[in-house]
Amino acid sequence: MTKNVYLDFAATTFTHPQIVEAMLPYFTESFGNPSSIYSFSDRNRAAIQKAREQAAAVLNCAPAEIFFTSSGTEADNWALQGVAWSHENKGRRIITTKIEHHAVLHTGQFLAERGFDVVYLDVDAEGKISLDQLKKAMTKETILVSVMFANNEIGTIQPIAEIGELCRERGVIFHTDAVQAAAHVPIDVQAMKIDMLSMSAHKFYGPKGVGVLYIRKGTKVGNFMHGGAQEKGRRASTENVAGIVGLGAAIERTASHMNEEGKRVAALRDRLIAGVMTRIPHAKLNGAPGSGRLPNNANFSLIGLEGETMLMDLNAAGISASTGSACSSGSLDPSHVLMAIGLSHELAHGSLRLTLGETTTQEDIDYVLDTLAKSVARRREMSPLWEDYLAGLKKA
Amino acid sequence: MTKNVYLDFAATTFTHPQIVEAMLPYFTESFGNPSSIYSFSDRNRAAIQKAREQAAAVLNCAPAEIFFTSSGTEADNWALQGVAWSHENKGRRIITTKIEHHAVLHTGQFLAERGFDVVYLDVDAEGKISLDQLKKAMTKETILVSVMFANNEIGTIQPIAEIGELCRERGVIFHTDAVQAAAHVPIDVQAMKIDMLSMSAHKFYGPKGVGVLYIRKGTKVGNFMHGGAQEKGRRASTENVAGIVGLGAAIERTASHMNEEGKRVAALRDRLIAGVMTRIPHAKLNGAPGSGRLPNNANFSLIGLEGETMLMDLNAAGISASTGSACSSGSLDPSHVLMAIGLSHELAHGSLRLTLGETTTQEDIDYVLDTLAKSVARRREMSPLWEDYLAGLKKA
Amino acid sequence: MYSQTVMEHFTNPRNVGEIPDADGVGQVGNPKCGDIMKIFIRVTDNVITDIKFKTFGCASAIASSSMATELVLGKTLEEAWKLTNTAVAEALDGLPPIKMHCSVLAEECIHAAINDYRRKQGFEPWAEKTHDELVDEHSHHHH
Amino acid sequence: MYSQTVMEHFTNPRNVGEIPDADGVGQVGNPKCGDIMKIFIRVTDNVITDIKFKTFGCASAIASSSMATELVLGKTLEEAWKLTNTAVAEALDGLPPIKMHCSVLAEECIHAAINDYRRKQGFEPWAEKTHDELVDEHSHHHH
Ligand SMILES: Cc1ncc(COP(=O)(O)O)c(C=O)c1O
Ligand SMILES: Cc1ncc(COP(=O)(O)O)c(C=O)c1O
Repeated sequence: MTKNVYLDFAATTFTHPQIVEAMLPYFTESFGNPSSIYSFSDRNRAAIQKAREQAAAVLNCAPAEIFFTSSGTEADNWALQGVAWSHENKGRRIITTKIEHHAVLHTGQFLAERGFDVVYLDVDAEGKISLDQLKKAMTKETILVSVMFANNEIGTIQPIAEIGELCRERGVIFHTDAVQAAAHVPIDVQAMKIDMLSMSAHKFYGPKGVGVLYIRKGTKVGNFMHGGAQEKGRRASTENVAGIVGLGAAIERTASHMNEEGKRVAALRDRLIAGVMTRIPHAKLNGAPGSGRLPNNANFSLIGLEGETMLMDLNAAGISASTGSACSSGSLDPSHVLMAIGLSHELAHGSLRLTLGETTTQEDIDYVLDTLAKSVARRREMSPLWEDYLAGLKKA
Repeated sequence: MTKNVYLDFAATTFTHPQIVEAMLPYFTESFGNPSSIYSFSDRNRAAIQKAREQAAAVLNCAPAEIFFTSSGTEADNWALQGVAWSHENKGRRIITTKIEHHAVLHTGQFLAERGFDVVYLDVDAEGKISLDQLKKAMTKETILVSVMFANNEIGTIQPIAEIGELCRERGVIFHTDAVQAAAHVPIDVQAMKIDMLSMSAHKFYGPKGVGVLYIRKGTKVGNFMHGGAQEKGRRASTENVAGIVGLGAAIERTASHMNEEGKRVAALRDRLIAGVMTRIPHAKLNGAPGSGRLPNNANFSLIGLEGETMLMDLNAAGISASTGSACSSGSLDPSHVLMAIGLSHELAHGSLRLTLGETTTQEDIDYVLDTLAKSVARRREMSPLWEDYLAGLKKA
Repeated sequence: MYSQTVMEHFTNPRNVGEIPDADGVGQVGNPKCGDIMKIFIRVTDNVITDIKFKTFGCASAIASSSMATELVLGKTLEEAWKLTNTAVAEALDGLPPIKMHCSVLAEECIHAAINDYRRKQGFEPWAEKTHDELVDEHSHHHH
Repeated sequence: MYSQTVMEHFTNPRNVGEIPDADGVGQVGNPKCGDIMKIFIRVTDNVITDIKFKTFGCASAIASSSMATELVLGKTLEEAWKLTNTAVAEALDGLPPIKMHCSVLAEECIHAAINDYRRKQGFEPWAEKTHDELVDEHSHHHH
């Protein structure tokens, strides 16, 4: 395989070499426990503080409101469980959506099994929640609203500021999973009235295994990771200094060219979408159009095809992509996100996600288009579903 | 400060340069999501599998029984909460000890607040539990026994095989926090009948931010980190590939010279202990003697002195050490471990922990002895407690 | 994840297509689970003399169809009926556990085509195990 | 963690020692909390003309003792009584929040020494705030 075209940046990015460079001294030279009192750890303490400031600057919050975690998943678990366990006397309702990442959905399920009333908002065909439905769902017992900033499969961006406003008016804590959005689209926790926000470094060219939970000052949130007194007693475990340094450096770097890079990948993505729509008959774009979705996200359903088949054909041509098809996830149900936006099982099984990043070129896009068009034509030929679909079209 | 003598290896080790080397490709080259199906991630999947085998080899378990976490703290949280939430119908008693790490103690407290009956075993003057007390505590409602392998402050090693035997006889799950022990002393989860075991890479020259929970096949343990289907659906979050590779390489490397290195540091530690006992009047060694403690651990109480004072004097001389004194931890209560072995508040506040590692030399030890002897003499001169102590001795 | 044989049969599947006036046609699976398999047979003197398939599904479903059709081509109906999903999976040098149901589909689809032929000929269809029974034998739960 | 001034007073504390026949002696703190502070004063014509301390405690306790004794040396008893823990902490260029109680101990210890002197002279002791009141003023809870 000579070609290597990576189009799965929403799954994970490489750690940028500059970021690795920034991390290196914290493995071998400055390795002291930041919670100790000796001078040997001064540099580590300062490095963590700097990372806190770098993350805070991107969100427009205070550095003391940034808490480092081991991942986006942990941040989501902490947000939901931390609020649930420390507000259960006030109420037990948690409102979230049908299209959250499993880190939120499965934590919600865990809490539901323990007596919490977890409510899942619908989304429309583009993947957006309804503010009206949210308003109606917000009973007096509501302790938390958790709505993701942007969806990881279809890229749809939610009306975060409006949700924040609704929550603030009612005194309900508002958490958003911004794992896909952070450092890629502008976020302002003040203007958007966000109380808690999750992110993960490996989505913005930082290392895997480190994330952030932003917690607005004054928000009552119990601990999730119990143990030592790190992170002001709120998140235990010896600080992953190199990882934290990497997160800080990466968020600063990636956010600093957010606008230009966002425009560049959006143009490539639009070329990809236009190419698919013109070259592949009966293709469907999933998610919101234009600026309603993440600049780097394209998601298609190609009727008659099963997602894994496309992935394997692309893979054979050196292209790495993703699908919401069940077959690739080990379950037999297709993506809950694609089902929530109202796709049929056929379309949900036939989805393809291509997510672009800093190294994506126009050549890559054109290569994918060629490869995909060939694969689709060939595989549809051997698909009984495609045959039925065409027959249905003729009848209609 | 010209000297740099690090004697806090129990807090954290450097990541060995060979380990950093092994990790590097997984940041920039092989960065693909291991849960994806494309060939680009083949190397990542294989690397994780290799790390699983490396960890399993050291514990004498199957690779499939190794689950990667973000730390020792997470492994401890998972062990306790995972068993608690999935066995609550069987019973609600959890037995642990008074000298566990806060990762266990605070998780126990969290569960106690939620209706679990958490029992804390006493320890004797050397820090060992009593098997008799354990036997008596094991009621029918007991779902978990969690006893640490070796203590992080005083180094005392528990009778793990005997505890394992007692638990196995009664069908109770046995978890051990082996964060301090793993790769430093021999562990065999079969011979010792251990069902679950926690470890953390940064205690054996691996990176911070990655750990392991070993779970014996067939042990019912609920999830702690809810979300995606990673780690066979048992621990969510995009795999920290570089960290996992680092853990695997580090445990293999460190365990491979466990015996020689253990002997080497034990000899240095014994020189340190002998030096303190002869040069510093009225010094007390905390923990078990000889092979009853970790080979690299020395812990003293120096009456009349407060721990932080010693640390600061050592720090001024370029020596990094640790204390169980309250002042350094941000609380006002001295170490629960030192109190549990029966020390007076005076002695508990006046403790000093020196933990040795691969780079420790005889010169370091002799330098510490000189520095410490001077500090102790000078600080005792200005201590009203020392004055009282001497007065008390005269009277007696 | 997949064996080389699976990849080979996925990339270059044998016997793809339709037989216009097939003597027997079987179709199994449904879009909900993401797999639909359709097999066409030509039967001459109780022997499968031609076979074609069309499959919507993942790589292992396509490879299983390809392999199953290869294995029964030229066989008598009685021999073909005896083809088990295990034999399909083995011929593919193994399938990942969560993909075993694809080989089950292939077995079922051959059975369906044979029974379709039998029905058309006015014979009793042979008794089939249900999909769930077959899958449960291989401890993969598919509901 | 500590300011340079704290480090300087910790490393080279001023006025360390005892005054054998001191006119007033104060002792505060207890081993449970890990701090014991003892201050000796010589009073001549209502002025503190000599002062010495002995302290068991962390670096900030030693630095606070050192700084507090410096600040009251040469002062009248009324002036010395007015020394607040905040003034001690400020003179040290700040203390970490969790260490503020050390400066409180210093204030209390000076008060104790002065009242000991007053009692020995047959005067009423001056009214003191409790340690907890003082600490609470600085929002550090010490129980
Ligand atoms: C929206 C969203 N939330 C949470 C996560 C979990 O992040 P991580 O895998 O870093 O734990 C991801 C990515 O995997 C994500 O896309
Ligand atoms: C005995 C023990 N358990 C648990 C931990 C927690 O490990 P980590 O800090 O890697 O989460 C430590 C060390 O900090 C420890 O010494």
